[in-house]
Amino acid sequence: MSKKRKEVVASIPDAAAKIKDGMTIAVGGFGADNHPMAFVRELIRNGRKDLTVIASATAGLEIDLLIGAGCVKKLIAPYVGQEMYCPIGHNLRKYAESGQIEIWECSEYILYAGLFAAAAGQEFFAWRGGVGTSIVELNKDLVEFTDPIGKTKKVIAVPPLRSDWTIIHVGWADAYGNGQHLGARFGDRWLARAADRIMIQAERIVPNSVIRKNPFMTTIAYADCVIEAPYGGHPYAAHGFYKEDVEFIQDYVRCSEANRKGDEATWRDYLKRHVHAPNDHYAYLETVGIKKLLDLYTHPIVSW
Amino acid sequence: MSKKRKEVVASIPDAAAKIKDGMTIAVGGFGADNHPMAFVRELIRNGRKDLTVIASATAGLEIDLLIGAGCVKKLIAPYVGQEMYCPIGHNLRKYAESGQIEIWECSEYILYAGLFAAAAGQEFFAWRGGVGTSIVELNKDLVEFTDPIGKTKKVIAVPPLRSDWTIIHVGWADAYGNGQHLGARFGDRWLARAADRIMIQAERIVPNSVIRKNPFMTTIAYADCVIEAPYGGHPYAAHGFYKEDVEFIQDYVRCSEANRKGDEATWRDYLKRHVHAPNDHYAYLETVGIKKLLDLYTHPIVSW
Amino acid sequence: MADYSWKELMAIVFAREIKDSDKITSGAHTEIFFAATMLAQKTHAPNMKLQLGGGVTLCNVVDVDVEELPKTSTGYELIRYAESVHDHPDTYLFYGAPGGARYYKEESDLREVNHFWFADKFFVGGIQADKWGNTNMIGLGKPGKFTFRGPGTIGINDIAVGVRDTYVFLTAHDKRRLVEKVDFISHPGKKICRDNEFYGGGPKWIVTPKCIFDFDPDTLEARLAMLFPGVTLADVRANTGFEVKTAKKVETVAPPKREELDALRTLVDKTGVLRH
Amino acid sequence: MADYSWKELMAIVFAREIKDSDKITSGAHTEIFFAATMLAQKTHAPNMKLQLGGGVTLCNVVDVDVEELPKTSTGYELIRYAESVHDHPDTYLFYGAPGGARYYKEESDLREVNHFWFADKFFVGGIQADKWGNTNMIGLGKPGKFTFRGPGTIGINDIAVGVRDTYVFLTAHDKRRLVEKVDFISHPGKKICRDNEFYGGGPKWIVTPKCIFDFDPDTLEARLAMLFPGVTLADVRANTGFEVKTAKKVETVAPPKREELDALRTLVDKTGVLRH
Repeated sequence: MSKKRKEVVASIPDAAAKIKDGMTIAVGGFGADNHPMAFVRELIRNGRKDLTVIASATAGLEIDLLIGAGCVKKLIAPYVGQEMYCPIGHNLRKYAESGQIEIWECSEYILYAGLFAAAAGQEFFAWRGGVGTSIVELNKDLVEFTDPIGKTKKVIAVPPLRSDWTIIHVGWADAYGNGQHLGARFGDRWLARAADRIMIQAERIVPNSVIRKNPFMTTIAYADCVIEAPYGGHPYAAHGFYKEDVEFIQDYVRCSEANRKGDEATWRDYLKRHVHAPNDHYAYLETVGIKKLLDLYTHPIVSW
Repeated sequence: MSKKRKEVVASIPDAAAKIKDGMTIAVGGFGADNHPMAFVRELIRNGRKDLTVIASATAGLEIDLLIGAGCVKKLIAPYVGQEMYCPIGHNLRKYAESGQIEIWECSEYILYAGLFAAAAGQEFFAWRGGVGTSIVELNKDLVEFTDPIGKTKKVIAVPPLRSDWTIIHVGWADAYGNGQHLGARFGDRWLARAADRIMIQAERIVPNSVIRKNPFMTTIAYADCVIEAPYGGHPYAAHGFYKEDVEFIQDYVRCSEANRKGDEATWRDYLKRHVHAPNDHYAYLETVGIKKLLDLYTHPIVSW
Repeated sequence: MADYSWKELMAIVFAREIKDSDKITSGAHTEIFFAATMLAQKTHAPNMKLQLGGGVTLCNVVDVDVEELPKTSTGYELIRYAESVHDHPDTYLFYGAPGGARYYKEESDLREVNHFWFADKFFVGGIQADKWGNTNMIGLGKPGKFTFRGPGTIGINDIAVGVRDTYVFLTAHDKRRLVEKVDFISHPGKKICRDNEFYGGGPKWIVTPKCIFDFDPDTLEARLAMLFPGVTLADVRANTGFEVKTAKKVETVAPPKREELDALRTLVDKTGVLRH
Repeated sequence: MADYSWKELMAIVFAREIKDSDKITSGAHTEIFFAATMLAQKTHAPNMKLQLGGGVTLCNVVDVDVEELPKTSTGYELIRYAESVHDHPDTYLFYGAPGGARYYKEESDLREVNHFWFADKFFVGGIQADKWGNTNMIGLGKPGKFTFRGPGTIGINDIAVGVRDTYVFLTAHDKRRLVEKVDFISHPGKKICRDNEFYGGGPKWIVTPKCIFDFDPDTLEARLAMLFPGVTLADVRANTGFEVKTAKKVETVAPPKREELDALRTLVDKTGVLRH
């Protein structure tokens, strides 16, 4: 008598086709970890443009890549760089300094405040951080007002930040859209909660019974679409599976720096080698090589 | 060369002695589950009075017991009752209807909003829920103002709610104050974050290595004091260990109802039997009986 | 005499209301609404998203055996049905509807969004309800002087801001409970929700043991819409503290069908929690 | 030539600043501040509470072997040192000091509170800093026209509201970085913090490869407090874009002691990440 549950698994191309020019997308991960790179590369292959991109609170070069590939019109991000590998994203600099992208100036918690307002269905979120800085001057969507109780201190009203789609890389997910991080969650849950629709890129799709073993570890419930992409975070780390590919990242930094300095050929060649020439995710992995991929192994730390 | 870490374990009497008359305490758990009852009973034995009590978002009869024992001056709670066993706490009714306790009228999220403001160090938290109800009329600490961005909708500014001590019952904790729930966390983490100092009542104290197996399951980090109280949640359930003792709760409901209806002797007898006569936690458990305690067993559901 | 209990009837009536695309959070009266929602998942709404209880267990029981209907909304055993568990305050982080205001339009494409948010339907109790659908859990009397202290508002006011439809549920039908004007408002009715520009529509129904009221879409006042089997309009009028207006056509709620009762008793309530 | 690197010196200088009762969150320049904080836990501050990185791992390494100093602040291996891990936004839920304003008084009994909150100390970077301790991570130029786009403010403005002391850390000392007035403020200096009634005190130090500035308690202006070994006052003046005032007594930072270097190299940085 019982009907069957709907499965939401899609291929990477079918999933990426859901993103249209002009949409607002949020991209999960943090620093050098847990970015949905297979999906990001497919967006670039599709020639997406005019995207508004909500980045993680400490975005890495996944956002710099989207900028450099011409996909981004407006960026909502408190940081784009890669720590010691690359303190400031080179494409961020190139596009911001030439006025080719608009930046919605914010800080980590002003970002979260906007996501919170959206997730909680509120008109705004009141937050003190940012008072006394240039952020309010640079971002006209933020409105300063006075604490209505104490009547003296200044507070910032942050409007809701909502994405059409939020894309999150997780360790594993089931076919119904339940995802579990196997390591740090960073800000992924908040990016997801502010989404109209949620896309999971999973290292692996697992049976629902695996998820139910410890439902406290479920970080994304009922995503709207799930894709399976083993090594889908490369060249970045995926917690619980592999570490970042340092040489690959250094090559990215070199090519993007060349682009900033006017050597567009080097950058175009980078995009060709690592995005356009390999026509799907597995072809991309071939360009990395099996031994290199396997050498990135990290042993499990968390047990459950 | 390295110095040793400080351990924060205390006996139940030593821990309870930290609570002084007039303090604000927050009490964890939810409904019929995970209340720090051994600690609550010790507070009553100590004759604590004039406490301001921040209850969980759906408080059970642990709060009703504190009220009926004369410990409470002011109550911050959106609900006190026990679902089908007792829709409204009888001592809550007795004391509220006679004006013997002050109630800080709130709802679940107005409570959380105040805890959030305290935890995040903000002057207030802005929230729409409660607009159009009697709550703002009944609670003069809440201030209605107009959304500073859209300029039309009404919003409530909720001031910080901070406790001197928050007491949380967890499954296990280590000697350094790291606690892990083995089941639902309810609002415990928010009650703890708004605390000046955190008290953990643990079913069991475990080695630090048990905590480190899955640090994502740590719900309270570095409490200021840890007590061990096996069956310390009785007569309520402790997730991962035992279920609630229905007959015992029904006896409580009967005696507290008698108190509300003017039969104070029955209520005094209840307090004598279950709080004052047994002079410590283990003497209390003797009054329940070993077989009864063991019959409350629940098998584990969550694996890690 | 009917071969079903009143609680069974309620569970089946509410199960019928549930759509496959709904996102639902259970509120008061655990045993009835847990049964209604689990029954819907096991029969016609396998993709309905369901938050059970304050432990914020997101549950799907389509392929899981429900050994015994839960009696409290907070028990450890709920985790057996869960695919995801959250802190209770997190439930309010799920409030914002996908698309914001757009979600609330009839036939919005966003209804089909898969991910959980809070919520299309919520079931609320009350010690009083009035003709506007305002309900009261706070107490009777005046500010500063309760003649009767209620259990408290719980989170119903918070929920009213965003939930599409609430269902007010009273366990008895008399003039003390159904009044012209509630002493205190804990859950605002449809008019207050509209005046304050909430996305949430306020109560869709007031359900009592005798009947179901819905609301006039223009005046936003309660009107008798359905009678439970064996109840008359006169009976409702005699026991209601406000003037009972009626919908164009007052229907009688269809009694449980054999297969509905069978499904309830074999799939969800094997031990007969609702029967007694 | 000194037998230690500049990064090793920095790690040791900051480790000395750390008290056993401190609650610390690491910020910029992972490898130096991870080393400083882990070293402090392993030597004189075993109870210091430590949040490492955006994964919000609350770490204690007193009894844990640090195989290799982490090079990024977000890596999976940090979980090996963790007793508790949180979502990144949760870090801002730990902001409210126990006791509120009372915490910030010198000798407050609340300093000894055990539970983590955010935080006594935070290490911040910058592309510019001025004499007020305002720092800039946003960029150079004017609103609407960046001549140089910085990485962004990260969360330093959020942190400034409540953290007792920030430590501004610049990787080079020249007139482009140390300026009369920053182009944009991402981290407000002490004066702005006081004017806005923040609990947080703003920067305690500005640290460069040449020296350490602290702040005049009355004027809240930066003043030279310590020189690193081998650096002269004239050298600092020649390379600073604002007039260099000095503390009553300008000291020279004590070079690392043998046992400090040994502890750093054997307990925290076995593979020599900071040495090269």
